[in-house]
Amino acid sequence: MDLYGELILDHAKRPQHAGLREPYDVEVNHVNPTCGDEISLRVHLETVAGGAQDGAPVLRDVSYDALGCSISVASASVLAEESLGRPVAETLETYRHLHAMLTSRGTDPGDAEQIGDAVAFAGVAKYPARVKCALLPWTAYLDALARAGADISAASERPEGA
Amino acid sequence: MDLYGELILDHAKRPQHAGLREPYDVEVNHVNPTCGDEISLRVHLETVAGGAQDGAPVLRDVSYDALGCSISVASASVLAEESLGRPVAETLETYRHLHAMLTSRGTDPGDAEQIGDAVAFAGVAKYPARVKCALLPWTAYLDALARAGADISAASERPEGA
Amino acid sequence: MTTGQLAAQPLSRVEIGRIRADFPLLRRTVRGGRPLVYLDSGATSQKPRVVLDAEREFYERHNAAVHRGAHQLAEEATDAFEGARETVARFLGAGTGEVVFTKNGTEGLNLLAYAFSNAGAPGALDGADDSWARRLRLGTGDEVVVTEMEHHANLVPWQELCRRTGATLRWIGVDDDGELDVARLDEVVGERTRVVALTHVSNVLGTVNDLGPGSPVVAAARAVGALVVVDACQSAPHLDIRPLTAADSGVDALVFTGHKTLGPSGVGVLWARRGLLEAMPPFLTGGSMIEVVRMERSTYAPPPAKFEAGVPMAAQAVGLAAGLDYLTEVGLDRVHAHDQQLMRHTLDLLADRPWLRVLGPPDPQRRIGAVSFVADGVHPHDVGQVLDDSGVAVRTGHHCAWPLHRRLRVPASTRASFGIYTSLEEVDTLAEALDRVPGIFGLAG
Amino acid sequence: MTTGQLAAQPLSRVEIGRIRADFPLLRRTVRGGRPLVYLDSGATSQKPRVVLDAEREFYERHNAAVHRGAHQLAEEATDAFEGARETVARFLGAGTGEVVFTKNGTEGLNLLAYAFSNAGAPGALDGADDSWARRLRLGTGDEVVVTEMEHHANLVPWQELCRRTGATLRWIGVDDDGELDVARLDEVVGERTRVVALTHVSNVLGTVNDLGPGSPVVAAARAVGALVVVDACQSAPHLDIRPLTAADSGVDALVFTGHKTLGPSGVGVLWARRGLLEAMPPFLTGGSMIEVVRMERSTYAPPPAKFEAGVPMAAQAVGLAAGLDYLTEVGLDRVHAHDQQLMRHTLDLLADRPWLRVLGPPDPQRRIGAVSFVADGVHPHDVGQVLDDSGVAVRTGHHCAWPLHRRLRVPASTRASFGIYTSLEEVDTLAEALDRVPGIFGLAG
Ligand SMILES: Cc1ncc(COP(=O)(O)O)c(C=O)c1O
Ligand SMILES: Cc1ncc(COP(=O)(O)O)c(C=O)c1O
Ligand code: FES
Ligand code: FES
Repeated sequence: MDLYGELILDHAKRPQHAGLREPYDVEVNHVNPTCGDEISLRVHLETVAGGAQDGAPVLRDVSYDALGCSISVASASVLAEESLGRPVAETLETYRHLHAMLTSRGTDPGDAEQIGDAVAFAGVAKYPARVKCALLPWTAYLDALARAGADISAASERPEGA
Repeated sequence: MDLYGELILDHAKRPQHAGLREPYDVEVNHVNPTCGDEISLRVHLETVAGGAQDGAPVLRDVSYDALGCSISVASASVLAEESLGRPVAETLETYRHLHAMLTSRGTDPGDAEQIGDAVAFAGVAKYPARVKCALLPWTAYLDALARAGADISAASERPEGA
Repeated sequence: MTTGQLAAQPLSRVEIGRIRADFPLLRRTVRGGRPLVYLDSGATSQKPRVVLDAEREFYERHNAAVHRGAHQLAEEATDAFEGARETVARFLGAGTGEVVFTKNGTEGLNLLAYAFSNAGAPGALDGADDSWARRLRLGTGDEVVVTEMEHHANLVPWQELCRRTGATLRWIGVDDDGELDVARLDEVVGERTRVVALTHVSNVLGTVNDLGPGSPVVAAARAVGALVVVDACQSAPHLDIRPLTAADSGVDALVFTGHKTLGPSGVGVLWARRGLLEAMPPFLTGGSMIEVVRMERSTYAPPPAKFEAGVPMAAQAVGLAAGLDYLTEVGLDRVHAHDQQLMRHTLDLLADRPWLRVLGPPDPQRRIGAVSFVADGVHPHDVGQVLDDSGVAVRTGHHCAWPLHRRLRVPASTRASFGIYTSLEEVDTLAEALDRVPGIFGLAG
Repeated sequence: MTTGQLAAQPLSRVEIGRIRADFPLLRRTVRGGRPLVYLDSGATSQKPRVVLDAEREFYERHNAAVHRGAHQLAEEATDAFEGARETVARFLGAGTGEVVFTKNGTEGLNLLAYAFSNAGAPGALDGADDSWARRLRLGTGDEVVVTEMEHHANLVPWQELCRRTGATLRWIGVDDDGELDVARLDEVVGERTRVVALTHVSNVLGTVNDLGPGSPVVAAARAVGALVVVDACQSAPHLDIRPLTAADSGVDALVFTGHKTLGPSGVGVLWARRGLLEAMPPFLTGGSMIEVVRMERSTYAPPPAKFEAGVPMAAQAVGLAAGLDYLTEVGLDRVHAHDQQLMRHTLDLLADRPWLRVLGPPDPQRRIGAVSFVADGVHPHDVGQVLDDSGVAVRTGHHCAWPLHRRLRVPASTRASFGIYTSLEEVDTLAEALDRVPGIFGLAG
């Protein structure tokens, strides 16, 4: 089954950076109504002082408690791994590319340069009912960012080169 | 057109015993909701005293104001002509035979012995949407009888020989 | 709107012939072998083969409960259903999130009416955007406005809403020509008006109510912040209704029904502004419209799902989409031009028969799709029966617009109504069949 | 009921083969050419060819707006629609005047729930027989009872009814085996209970709730004069439900849905006692359900018309009738015996796999149509995905019964459900496909 690659199964079994941690700015709880799965997710942002990035937020911590299928748990794990410590703007860029790949119905194979381990979810695009699973942690993440006051408008732009 | 026999057209143009008259016991107003046509109908009953029919009601007068299609107006006219002055029980008998004919979809040609001029409505049975037209005055009549205290249970019995 | 569309060519004889060949039922004969002349499309349209094929293909290849289930068929069925929503959205010039599937036009109008009474239940507007939510609050002293030409489907639900909430029903009158009495609008629409619900096209008279830019009714409603609800059941099959959903149209919600628009029975469409749908409390509740369900309390999905409880009529939605595509492929400008040609021809032929009286505006350009008339001295149902005997199918009665008939001082009427497949020759047959009436009923014909 | 029906023979291999040949979709292949194994009939059933043909025949030969119009097609369409009502009435063992067509099961349950809140509007019960009317009055302090195993369609409408009226929702609990906790019934059903709404068969567990003579739930409801509403969506395709409508059954209203009962989507059925339907105020209002309409006020037709506003889903009703006839021709006793055989086989095969846990009663005779299970350590959706990859279509999630899953302390489950066309071999394929799960997800299989 092309859906359950080793990377996904590994992340699902041993989710990275799991567990809800302190300190945090905002905690959100998101549910997938079709299956009842849930994720609680916290973000902790810090603002860069000085330099070209002056005032831009950085993701100091993202922690979560995910109750769900292998796809959603693995996706939360990859989210944390790919995003932790990075400027928020870059994580939004990752989201945009990931979203484009997931909703491409398989025509966009994804690019590891842009989305790192998240390319493992390329197979999900062929199963529309599972796209929601992979997106659940990301939707929670965007919501948490917005509530923490970050500008997430870039998330809805079309990704470059798409 | 087999529907509009001469007898029906005559009755429709010159409805017999039309107009609301005094004295009366009860007046009812019935509407056909699909077309909006209406009939107001009055009955005046008298009770036979003595003899074999002692206590049985007789239709002393039936008067009406019918606003409707040729079938319904003609039916009201025939109702009045066939029923006026007769024992209520006999008019119920007429009704039962007429009802059986009208709802037979054309298999029951009707019998002039039993329903008199109402046999002219035999053609109506082939047009289910018009059966309501022919029945409208009769339904009003039954309702008026019931409100006037007459026993109309015989109306829902199956007609003899049917 | 009307003038622009008139530039299009009416359908040619050959085109109509080609279209007719797509509608299997039109080959029927009736009443002892007479070819069917179907002039009752205002009641329900016939269906082109593509609609029937689309439904059947869905059942034979993709049938599954949509939005439920993790298997391939469920994916395919969901895609088909959501694809149908996209087609409807395109037909309306709207977003898919603004398109709700209902069972018919009537359900859509009831759904809107219940939104006002349900909004009054405790907590029903919690979290709703107040700019929309406050427009849903309705109570004693508030007013609901309809018109005297409404189909019962756009009248009775508002009467019942007033019964539930204590609001008062008011209405815009109709003049002798069957036009809305807009001169006296300010006596009807006022500060307490919360909603103005009116039809785009009268199902009896064919009158096209002005809902375009500068429409007096829409302007009056907007001036007092009342929601504008449009019944587009009769216009959708004949007119491009996209202007009504344009951002600045002033229309807030609109309803049409599948079975009059070349689609199957059992499916209708409600369109409303996204913000309104978000603020409106749910109507039918159950599966597929929820977010979280607990025994104590449930929360609801965003629209359109919020208004589509239960397994939906997926096959019918797919069929409707095929029907709408059929209409747009012919082109709604040409469909409208065709209708105008039929209208002129019909009015001409009826005018030749002085014993007939046409209801509604004499100007064919003011009308769409339907002509109702009365023969003085002969009941409309008797007229219809003679036509039926000639193979001509029309509707008789009050056509679910009883107050309008009362206003025009006729108990009922006979209505001929058109579809995309109606030919000029069919109107000729109508006229010939009508000529039997004076003889049968002894009129001076 | 159950024991009597078990006397019938299950369907033979040859019979099932013959039945399968009647269902075009079952010839589908999925996921790269695998034969489809459709074990999701609890979500929606597939349709036999006779159903599709009946619908198409209606559209191609008789399509017209029913109950409207004076022409031959309108007569034929009305006959077809009312004929369908007769078939449904026969299927239910009820009178045609007690059969209301709805769009799905959900609408039927909402219609009933709204009857209670609409009954509170001024004048809504005028003229209604008081023995029924007083049972529709619901206010603060009154109670509505459901169960913890309800489908959302028989839970959320009652929650919303309570919101609208101020009544309190109470529920009969479920024990660890998925059986109703009837021992504590008297703590739930009491003097203030106005309605008890419960499912005949759980759509998750297949549990058959006892609604026959001596049913504790029905008896408790009757004792306090509460109306009994039964959700028969899951039982209608598998069981003879006529005992529920018998004069002395104690059941007052019942709902089932067409698309699970071999019929098309877009049609459902509400049955209720004639007196109740007469007392209930209308729900959806508009055309065809009226008696007299004036701008000021309208009066309504007797049931069932009162509850069928607008142009109805005539073609779908005709299709459903063909589906019900198909079921009764096979014989519901044999359909039930067939289901029992599948149930035993499925439970046996699942019991052989200790890494799976079946939800609900272990006794196959207590169950109908559906088996839900969980694999500890693997999410139900992942299980379902592996099955899908093997061509086996099941449903995963909470199956619109979220509170039940919470009660059984599982977030979700995987459900295999059966239809008249399901074969024992398909259950074997399910078991084989399940055996891939431990390997893929690294369980000790
Ligand atoms: C037990 C039960 N009740 C109600 C329903 C609702 O039926 P529908 O979705 O057709 O409205 C379903 C199925 O979805 C069901 O299984
Ligand atoms: C103007 C108008 N509004 C509403 C309706 C109701 O549509 P439906 O019967 O499909 O619910 C109709 C047709 O019946 C109509 O002509
Ligand atoms: S199945 Fe629930 S998130 Fe994947
Ligand atoms: S048409 Fe109205 S009674 Fe005949």
